[in-house]
Amino acid sequence: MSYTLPQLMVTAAAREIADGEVVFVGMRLPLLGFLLAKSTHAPEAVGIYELGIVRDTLAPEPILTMGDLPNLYRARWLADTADMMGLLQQGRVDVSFIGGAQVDRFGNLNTSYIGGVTNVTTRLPGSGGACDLASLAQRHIIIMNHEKRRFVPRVDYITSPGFGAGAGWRRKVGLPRGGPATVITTLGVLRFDAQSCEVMLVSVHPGVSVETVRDNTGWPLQIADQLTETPKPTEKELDMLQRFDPQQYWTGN
Amino acid sequence: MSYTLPQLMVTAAAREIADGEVVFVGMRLPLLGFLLAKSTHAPEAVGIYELGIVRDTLAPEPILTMGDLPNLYRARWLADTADMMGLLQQGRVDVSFIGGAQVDRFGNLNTSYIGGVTNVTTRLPGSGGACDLASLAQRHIIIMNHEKRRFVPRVDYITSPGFGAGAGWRRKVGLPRGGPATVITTLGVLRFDAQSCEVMLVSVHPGVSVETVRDNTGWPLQIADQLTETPKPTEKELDMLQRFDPQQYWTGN
Amino acid sequence: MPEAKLLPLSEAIDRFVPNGSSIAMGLAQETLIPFAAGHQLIRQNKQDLTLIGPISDILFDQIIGAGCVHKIRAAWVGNVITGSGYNFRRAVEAGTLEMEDHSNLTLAMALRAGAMGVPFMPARTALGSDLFKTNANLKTMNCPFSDDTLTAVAALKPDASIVHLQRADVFGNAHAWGNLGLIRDACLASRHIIITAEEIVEPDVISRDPNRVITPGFRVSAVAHAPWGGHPSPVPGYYNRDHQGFIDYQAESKTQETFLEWQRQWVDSVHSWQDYTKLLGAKRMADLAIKHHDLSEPVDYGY
Amino acid sequence: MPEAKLLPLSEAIDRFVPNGSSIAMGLAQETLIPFAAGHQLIRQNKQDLTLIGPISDILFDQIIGAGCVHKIRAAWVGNVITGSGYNFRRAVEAGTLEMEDHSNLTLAMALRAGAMGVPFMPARTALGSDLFKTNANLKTMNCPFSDDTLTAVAALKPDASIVHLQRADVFGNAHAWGNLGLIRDACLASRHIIITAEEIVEPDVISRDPNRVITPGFRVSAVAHAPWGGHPSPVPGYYNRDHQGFIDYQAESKTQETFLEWQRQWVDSVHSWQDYTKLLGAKRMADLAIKHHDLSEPVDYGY
Repeated sequence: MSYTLPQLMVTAAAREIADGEVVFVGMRLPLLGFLLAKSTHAPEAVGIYELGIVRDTLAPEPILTMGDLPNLYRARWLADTADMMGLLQQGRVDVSFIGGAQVDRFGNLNTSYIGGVTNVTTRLPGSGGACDLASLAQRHIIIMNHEKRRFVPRVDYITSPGFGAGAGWRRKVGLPRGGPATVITTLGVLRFDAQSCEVMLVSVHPGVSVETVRDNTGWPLQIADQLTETPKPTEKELDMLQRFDPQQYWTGN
Repeated sequence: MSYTLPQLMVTAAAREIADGEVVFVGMRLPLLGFLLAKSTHAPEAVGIYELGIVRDTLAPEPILTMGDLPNLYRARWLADTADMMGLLQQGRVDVSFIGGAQVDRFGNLNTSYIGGVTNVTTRLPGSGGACDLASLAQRHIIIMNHEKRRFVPRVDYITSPGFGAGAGWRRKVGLPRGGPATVITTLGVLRFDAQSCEVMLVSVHPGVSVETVRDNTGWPLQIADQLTETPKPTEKELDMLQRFDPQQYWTGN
Repeated sequence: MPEAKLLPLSEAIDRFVPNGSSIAMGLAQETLIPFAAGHQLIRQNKQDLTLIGPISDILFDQIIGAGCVHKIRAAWVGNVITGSGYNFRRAVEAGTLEMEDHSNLTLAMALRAGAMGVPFMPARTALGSDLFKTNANLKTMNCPFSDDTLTAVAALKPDASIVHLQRADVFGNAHAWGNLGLIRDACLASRHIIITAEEIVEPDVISRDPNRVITPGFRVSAVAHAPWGGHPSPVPGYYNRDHQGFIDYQAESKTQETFLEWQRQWVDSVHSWQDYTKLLGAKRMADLAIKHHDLSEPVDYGY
Repeated sequence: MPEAKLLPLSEAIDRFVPNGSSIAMGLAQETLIPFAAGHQLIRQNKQDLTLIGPISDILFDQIIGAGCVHKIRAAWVGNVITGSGYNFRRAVEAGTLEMEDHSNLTLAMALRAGAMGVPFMPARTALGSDLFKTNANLKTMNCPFSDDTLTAVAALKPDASIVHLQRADVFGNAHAWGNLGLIRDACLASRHIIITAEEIVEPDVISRDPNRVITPGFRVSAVAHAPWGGHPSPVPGYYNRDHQGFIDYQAESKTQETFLEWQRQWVDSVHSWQDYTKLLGAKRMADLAIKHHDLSEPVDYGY
């Protein structure tokens, strides 16, 4: 069964969603991850979209982004962004997804300023809702490319707080809950150590070596004792993804 | 032309509304006052009702209270109480109306606790939106029975702030604007001195003497230099009132 | 498929409103007041309730009179067209009812804070008033930017919001229209949401207009079918306000004795919505019916 | 009769958006983006604008590229399906654009504070983040009740909100449906509200459904008729998202030179909505049209 790297990543993202969970769905791959989870192991998951949509059924046609009209059709609720943010801020969102351009060992994300605000080398689009999801969901999942320039010891700017400077930091700054649970990259899957809050590699994608992952990480990466291989997408999962992204706009190679 | 005392009071209330003003309409007599103003000299007045209604046309049938369905029919906007309160808190309401059970020389109103909170002799319904209207409208009009037990030197409890202890008080406590402009009673009309913020009699209703007003006021009441007689309702005004309150539920004797 | 949540009203109240609950009701002030659900609280002889609402018209007075209430957090309790609520007066004057006085704005902000998941909301109202005397959930504060004096209103998170609406499906998705008062924020702020509805409809009647949905269905605990469940308050699209019901209640609640008689007739002897409509009678219902219909223009949610 | 507010788009922008204005746009994030009105700002060569919005998709990038913008107060500026907004990048990296970074939640609360008439709103987001570095309108504070650390967000009161909606009457009463983003609070917070609408309809089409009204008409300054005024963003009930328009724009905005070519073709040479639809062409419009209609069930506002 052949599959693409984005298909593998979307499949890994989908598996992070348990049935019945309330999911704050982001743009791009997470959008597909939610649809895949809904159509496989998590049919009762509820999706919240920051632009003001709650839906618990699949859209009737493939969508490229959350504002596409099929995603509004027979939604459970169309309302204000503030309403969605209220549900999030109350703690009623179990899991959310965020993309990142730069991440560090404590899961802090930068999607704003490479080089920092006083010495901007690259301006990225910014937070959108990412800072809110990272601050307020019960847990959040990060999806990004695994490259050394992106996996840095300390991000240049914290757009979306992870565990900050490590254990106890979130409570100290006043964040009410949450934190990153998983980082799904182009090379593997990483999770956070419950004590140190540092990220560690827990699975490598098929055909990727631990050395490759280490070489593409800007600090000495911790490796889990029980390192596994990321499960490949099943035939059913690939079928579904083909239906959700027929042009492979998001899931092509 | 015969008229009732409530008809005279409603007419006086209506005359407090200038054309084009935004009016936060209360319950009972003010509801009729707004309708009367709309149908006579203030056709462009806009009415805001705290339960979530904005309308700038008359209801198609007589209404007894603002939640009656004819008052919702073809309203300009049906929304949340918070939306109405936002308009009020922003300062976009020119004038509002409040009924009172107890008032003092600085226009403070008590509609909560006769006797105060620790020694309650009579529990009244409370603020509703009255405290908000008195706090936040550009000006507010008070409508009430003129009796000595109601016109007291100092109210037992401030439900709706007037000028507090006198000049400068509203600013001192942090209220952003406003204050009572007029008190329409069963005996006359009173306004507030711009310097001292104390209420004074500016007109007596036809057939009422200044002495009667003084006797029914619990402090030495100031009398305006140019005391007038409250204008009687015109035939047109009475006609209109008859249409708005055909059973004379509110405007009977 | 999501879980069906349609329950008989008695079971919905039994399961989701234990003694000691704090309940938000009467949130649209004069319209859509959940009288049927409130009467069910009385019928089940709930104890130690805290009632939360802006202006509940006479519903709170009834539940107080029946001895179910420990505390009120409200802006106004009475009878909109006749004035005082006599049970409320008696209870406060006797010192048996704990009172937290609000204005409509402070109560709206308390529930909005709950809905938004923040511990308080700022307001510019009530400064200099005596509302602070009975309400520890109001404090003055200074704005961190302008240093203006403000009223901080603590978040209110009711155990349940009970709302009467026009139509719902069995999964908890529901439409409401008319003035909405504090309904939306109260539902979002509450742990449980109990809906009583004039009609139970096919799910697509709701899902074909998601902007009219009052609160997300996944947050709803129970839906009960309750035709005339808002009477004597008006329900847009269904019936007008029964003014006579409110006028009669003034005399009916004047003394504890007359109130108990009212309770016997209108609550204790009623065991279903069918009983209630029988008591109302066909003529009264016909008088209150909508006579001048005015339908909204459809909108298209297609793709 | 209230005053008629229907104006040609050019006159509406001319009268209510002077140079130096702060303008909220793109408030529903991906849908209902007022592209026609934004292009009119470019056509009139407005200067020193402050643009306010959560996620404006590519509209902000276009107005920045045309040299109209002094400052951005936003959560995200880019191209939703291709990533970066190149004009935005160039301007920030060159240091010619002042930036106030928000999250969607902080921007929503800034506008809600404006709408509610309070100087700030509290939130629990962004604590520990670097948003505070470019945003003096965020401060940490302690809750007056719980002592929790919170983010205080200062009120934002735009000079104007420009919103593209489905239908309006000539008096400024308008319906919107679909996801509503920050539209409602932004309109209430703004000094002026400028509406562009797919259709101008008879007043009763609006007044027969007052719950669907987006903001009170008395607050609206101007209404302009602008069919396809949201293209390439989707407008529920009218047309789908034109993905190709966003994909094409990536290449069209890659350099300053290609952008100016885009501007010449899509903005400068367009003088009316008729010009714009001619440029789009019948086939493209047919492709984007709604094909699967799904109408809402009417509700009754009678009495």
